[in-house]
Amino acid sequence: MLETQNLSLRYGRHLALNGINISIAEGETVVILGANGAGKSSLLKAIAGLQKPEPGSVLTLDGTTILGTKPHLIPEAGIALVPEGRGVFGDLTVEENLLLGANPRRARTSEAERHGLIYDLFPRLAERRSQLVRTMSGGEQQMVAIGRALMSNPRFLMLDEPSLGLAPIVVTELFGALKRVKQTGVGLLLVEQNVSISLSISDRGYLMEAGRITGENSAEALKTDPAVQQAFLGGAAA
Amino acid sequence: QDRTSVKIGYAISKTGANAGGAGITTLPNYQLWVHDVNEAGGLELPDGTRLPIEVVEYDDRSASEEVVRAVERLATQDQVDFILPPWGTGFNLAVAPLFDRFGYPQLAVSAVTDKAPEFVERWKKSFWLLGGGHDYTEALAQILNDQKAAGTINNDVAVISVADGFGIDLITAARQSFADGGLNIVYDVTYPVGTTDFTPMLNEAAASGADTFVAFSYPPDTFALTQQAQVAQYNPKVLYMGVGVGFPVYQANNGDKIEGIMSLGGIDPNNVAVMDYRARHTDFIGQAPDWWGSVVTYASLQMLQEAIRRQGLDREAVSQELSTGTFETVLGETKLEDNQLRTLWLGGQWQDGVFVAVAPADREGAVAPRLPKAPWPAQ
Amino acid sequence: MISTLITGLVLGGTYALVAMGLTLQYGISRIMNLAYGEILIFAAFAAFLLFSTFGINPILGLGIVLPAAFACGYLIYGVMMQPLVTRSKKTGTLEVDSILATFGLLFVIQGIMLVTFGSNYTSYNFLNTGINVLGANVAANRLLAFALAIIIGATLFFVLTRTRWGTTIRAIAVNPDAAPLVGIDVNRTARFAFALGTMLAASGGVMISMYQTFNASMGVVFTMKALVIVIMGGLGNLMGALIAGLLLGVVETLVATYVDPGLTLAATYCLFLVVLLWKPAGLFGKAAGR
Amino acid sequence: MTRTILGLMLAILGLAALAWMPTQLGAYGVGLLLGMTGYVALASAWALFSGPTRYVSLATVAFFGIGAYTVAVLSETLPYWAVLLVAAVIGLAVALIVGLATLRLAGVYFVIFTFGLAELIRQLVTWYEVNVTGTLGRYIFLPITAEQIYWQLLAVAAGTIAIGWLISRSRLGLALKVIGDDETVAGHTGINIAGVKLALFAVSATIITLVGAIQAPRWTYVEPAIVFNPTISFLTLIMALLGGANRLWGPALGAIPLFLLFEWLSANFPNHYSIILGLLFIAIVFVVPRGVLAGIEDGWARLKRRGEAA
Amino acid sequence: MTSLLDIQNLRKQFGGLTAVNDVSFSIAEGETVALLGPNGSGKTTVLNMISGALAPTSGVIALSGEHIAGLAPNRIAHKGVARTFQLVRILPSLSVAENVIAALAFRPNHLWGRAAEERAEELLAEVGLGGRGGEHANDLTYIDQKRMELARALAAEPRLLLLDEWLSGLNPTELRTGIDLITALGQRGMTVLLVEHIMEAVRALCSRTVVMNVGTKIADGPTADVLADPAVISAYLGEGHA
Ligand SMILES: Nc1ncnc2c1ncn2[C@@H]1O[C@H](COP(=O)(O)OP(=O)(O)OP(=O)(O)O)[C@@H](O)[C@H]1O
Ligand SMILES: Nc1ncnc2c1ncn2[C@@H]1O[C@H](COP(=O)(O)OP(=O)(O)OP(=O)(O)O)[C@@H](O)[C@H]1O
Ligand SMILES: [Mg+2]
Ligand SMILES: [Mg+2]
Repeated sequence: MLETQNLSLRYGRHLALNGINISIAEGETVVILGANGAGKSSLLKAIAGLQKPEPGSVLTLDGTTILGTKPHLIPEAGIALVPEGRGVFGDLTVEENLLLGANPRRARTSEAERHGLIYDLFPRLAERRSQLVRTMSGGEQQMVAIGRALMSNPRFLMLDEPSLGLAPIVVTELFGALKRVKQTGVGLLLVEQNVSISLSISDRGYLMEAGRITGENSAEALKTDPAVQQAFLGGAAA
Repeated sequence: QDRTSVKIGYAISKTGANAGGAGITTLPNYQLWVHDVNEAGGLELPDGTRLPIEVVEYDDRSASEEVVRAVERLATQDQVDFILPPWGTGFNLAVAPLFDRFGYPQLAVSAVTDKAPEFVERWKKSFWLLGGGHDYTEALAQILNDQKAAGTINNDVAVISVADGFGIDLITAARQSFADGGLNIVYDVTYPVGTTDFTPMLNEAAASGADTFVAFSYPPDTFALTQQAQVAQYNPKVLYMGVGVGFPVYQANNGDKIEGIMSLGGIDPNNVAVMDYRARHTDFIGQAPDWWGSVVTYASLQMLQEAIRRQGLDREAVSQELSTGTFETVLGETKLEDNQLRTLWLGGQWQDGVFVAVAPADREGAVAPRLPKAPWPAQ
Repeated sequence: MISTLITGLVLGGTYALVAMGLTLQYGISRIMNLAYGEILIFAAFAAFLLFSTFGINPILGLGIVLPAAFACGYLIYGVMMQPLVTRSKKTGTLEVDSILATFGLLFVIQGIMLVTFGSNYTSYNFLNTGINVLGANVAANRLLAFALAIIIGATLFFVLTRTRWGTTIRAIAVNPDAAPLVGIDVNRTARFAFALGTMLAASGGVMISMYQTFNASMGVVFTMKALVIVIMGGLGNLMGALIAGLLLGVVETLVATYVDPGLTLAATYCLFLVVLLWKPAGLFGKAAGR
Repeated sequence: MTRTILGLMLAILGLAALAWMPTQLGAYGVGLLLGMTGYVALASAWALFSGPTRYVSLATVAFFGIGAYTVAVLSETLPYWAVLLVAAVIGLAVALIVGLATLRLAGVYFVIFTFGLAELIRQLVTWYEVNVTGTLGRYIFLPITAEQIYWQLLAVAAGTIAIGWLISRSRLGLALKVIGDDETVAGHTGINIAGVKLALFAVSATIITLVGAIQAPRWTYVEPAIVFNPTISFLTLIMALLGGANRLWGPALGAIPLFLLFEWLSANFPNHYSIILGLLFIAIVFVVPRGVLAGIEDGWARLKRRGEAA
Repeated sequence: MTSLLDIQNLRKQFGGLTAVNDVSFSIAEGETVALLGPNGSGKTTVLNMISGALAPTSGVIALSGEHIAGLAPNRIAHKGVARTFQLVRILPSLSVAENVIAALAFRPNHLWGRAAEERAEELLAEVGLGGRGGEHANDLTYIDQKRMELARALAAEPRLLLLDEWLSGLNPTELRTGIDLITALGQRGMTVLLVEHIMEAVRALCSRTVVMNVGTKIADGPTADVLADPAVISAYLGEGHA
């Protein structure tokens, strides 16, 4: 169980997160919906240890606090992040990026197996094993970022807008793949603008607005919630 | 007058590219001299009183702009009584107009230049004590011709020179002197400052068949040449190198392998004053002086000291005295001709651990050169 | 011709040895270390002192100097560089800051050396015996430096490109922000790389002290030579540094033998400039990018 | 508008005061002013190009040396003003060639390229002198006093800062900032990157050449090791960076205190100069992270805020 | 309708990889055309060649009949091509207004001083950043940076506007505003070539669509037809989207 209580984050004077309470159980998929600038990415970064929350915040994994853990130890604890803007190692090859993904000790045992899994998920990566990631297309880089995160054998995988810039067919495949990942018992925390498809694989969802959680419900309920319809699915979905 | 000391100032390269040279030939002698004088109660003035020396020293950081400004500072800000010259030909020239303008005598030691007569014309209070390139190369040509006549060596000479003021001055002079002496330069190249690998040049010199190898080199080059010539088993019958052969570290590093190596300078081993000076220097500084410029530097200071004793602190009078007077120094009786020191040892050779003077051969105290130089000991 | 080539390669070995540490420090820890040459000279003095005072020969001396250098590098990074690196996350001024700070460090180390060792030229003789390699007489000490360069170069290259650990080191060079995401402790790794670079600098210093005259003011010469080689080879690329170093050595020797020794340095700089004009990111560099 | 005029008048007044100063000072004072002004000019000229584009150049001494050497070669044959002109033209020509060649380089590759270039020029001049003219040192016996050199340098420094001011208000200034931020964007917004860089590099290099030419008569004796001393490049760079290369007065505000610091330290601590200087340097980097001028501005802003709050 | 952009047999090779392989298409004056294709099919590379960021290996790019292939980006910009970038590129040390002025000041009939400031403000208002010209570009949110980038592109008064996934990352509400903005541009007669993965936007904006796969063109025609093309479905859209 990954859980935050009263999690707040400040950039200078700007309070980007204001008392966030969320939780994800093992094997559960949770989506966070919110407008641009609502603080979704900030939340993921805070959990990944990349930003330091305000005093009084609580962040626990299976009941033990992981707040203040150095960011490089977070993957070791089983939490992986696919960040906004991908964060790949541009001057390294695909293969090397994946190798690095398995850098945390917990990932070493199942490394070879995962390699295969990822190449199955993204055959394009298998074709381009030794290409420098910097020279790949935007979508290809996104695949590398997700593949790398999966290499770390995470218990919880956080994805920040994974479908950004991906071709529709890849998005479909990706979410198919995420479904499979989910079935292996990994908890997914998803931030997506592509609301309909993300709700389709999620169990629950949170609504976020200006740094606060303003709603929480099952995915089924959210799909039909008029407020969500209005704000995120809009007439455009029709 | 309520004067309590004589202020003597100098700017010297304590850091930067020139520090290595200044730290051997110039600075230790300034320090030793000040120590000696103050030990004896100070500088003696014509009225017999003695005033201690107060030193004002600056680091010119091996930059000409700095040395120029430091001398200005000494003259106008600190208003020292006398200024000792910096190290190096270029720097001595850079400050010469200032010494002249502010009326200070300039006893330039670490400057080798054939233009000294011209400079004396231009700057009446400048003194040039280490001779010009021609002096040294003519002396060398003389030695080589003697050896050639004795059948020790052939007519061919291989010369390399460092592309810096010193090297160029000497190689230019050498071309002339050697040609005049009927010697044939078969290999003649100039290498840039900072060269560390001389193997190609040594190989070419060896291949040229010359019995004489001359390098107008700077200390790091001289050290490297010595090592690399051994590695290459290059054994010219005459091995003559530039600055550095007389440095204490040279002897320390190479032990008896230096036997027979020749260079500029040298001393008369029977001159007690020099040997005594060397002992005091070693004692006080913690290292021996070099065998060429050091003793001249010290002598120049003694001249200054004596001139002050005779004429007081009037710089005009002191300069006049330096120009015309005769002085007793560690070099023996010393008198300048046309503001230049002409009684110099122009060539020396390591013999039994002492760098003895071999040229000019007709000067009293000169030792006969031992040539050909023995090959490097087998490795 | 063969012997000229060999002489050149051996000379190049020295250059490569000197450059490899810098490529680690700059390429990986992103510290443009202007005090690099001073550290090298310091090690040279240390080797000299061990040899002349305690009679420890420089090769054994490596056993003392290298760990000490590693520790120094570790310390320097921790005390001086780490705060700058942390700060630069906000300001993005690491390059300028590291230039200015290491420029200060240069003076400090140089000053300490001047005070302790004086400004005199220092040199000693060790292993200065000729060894015949395919007809060329090569000094044993230089040959040793060459061998060391090749061994260090090859080992490090292998480690950096073929092992996970090496890949983590390169990863922090490529994208330090993303490194924590894969469990890399950026500070520790950068610090380690910097210390390793310092150690390589020291090994270069010890080797050079065996056959080259040095003094306290000479560090800059080595820093600049190393920078030229590092840049020519391609930033952060060990193989590049090795090959560029060897290349410069060979070119220098060829020019000295067949053209004019007066043009050796001109030739090396010329080669350097031409290489950059032809490949703006060095021989093995990835395409230009700032 | 009135502020501009006021500023202009203040600048002229200041300049007049500076020009008058030598009459009140001894030779050493003039020497100090001269050296300082020389570095103000060098650092400001350096920052003209390197500040906004972030192309850190170590070729300063190449141009400085070219200027000085031109004077050394021509001082006997041409009138002084013509020598300066020739020096400037040579500097400009070399800058254009170099500029064209280096346009593809970026970042540290450019830095070290320019360093290599300076060394190459020095080697070639040396080689030429040794092999062709057969001398190495040259003498400059020009009847120019330190005061005169100072005035010329003052004019150059003032001119440089004026050029910097004009550029910063012009489209060229904006173009430079854009290039410094992102060259790709610069190209796509229609900026002729090569042209802008080349123009600025040429202006900056020509000024540096002039500074070298003007300062040369101070040394009497000139040789490549003296006038192509890489320390000059490093000092210029450090001064500009320390003051803040991106601001009009930054380089000057870096050059003046640093120069005086050097002088004070070397006079008072000749033996521990290096250590103290180094430690000070490190301290400065830690205390004023973004350059002296930015530091002053920050402090000023804080004061003002406090004043407003009170 | 005359064609504004003509591309013939365009080709780009990166070492052994042919990223764009003999692509030809043209765009008429005033048209809004979509360029679609799977990730890595070469769309951005095509935009890069049109705007001059990359030189083609071979082929012809003509703007109103004038050949522009291989020209420097600034020359092409002056001929009336402006673009945005797949990953936004802002000028971080400049203010928002200056980011836009940068384009105004270097277009052929350039604006400077007062005039430029006023025009920049207008353009910023047009993209929804009215009154925010004084802020630091760095402080804008991602979406606002994208807006600013569009204003900068518009400032050049382009004849041809290239948008590389300009709408990606927007939530549905924002997407609608974005679509409206581009529609308005089209109605003013601007020619737009856009690369997008959001089919809604493509359907709403583009009368015509070109599809690439592995560097080659596989479809070109009215959007509705192209999106129903089995080849496009299997290569790009996937069955679910049909
Ligand atoms: N490093 C930072 N410094 C200052 N402010 C920041 C920083 N990162 C984010 N912010 C601000 O915090 C707020 C929340 O940003 P965040 O990136 O978390 O939003 P988001 O919901 O992920 O939006 P988007 O959908 O655009 O990615 C925004 O107003 C943003 O401007
Ligand atoms: N500089 C480069 N060097 C080598 N390969 C490159 C380079 N730039 C692009 N490529 C390759 O060319 C192909 C086309 O890339 P491009 O960026 O044009 O794709 P795209 O169609 O824009 O994809 P996406 O929708 O993912 O952005 C990709 O396979 C990419 O890896
Ligand atoms: Mg976000
Ligand atoms: Mg793309």
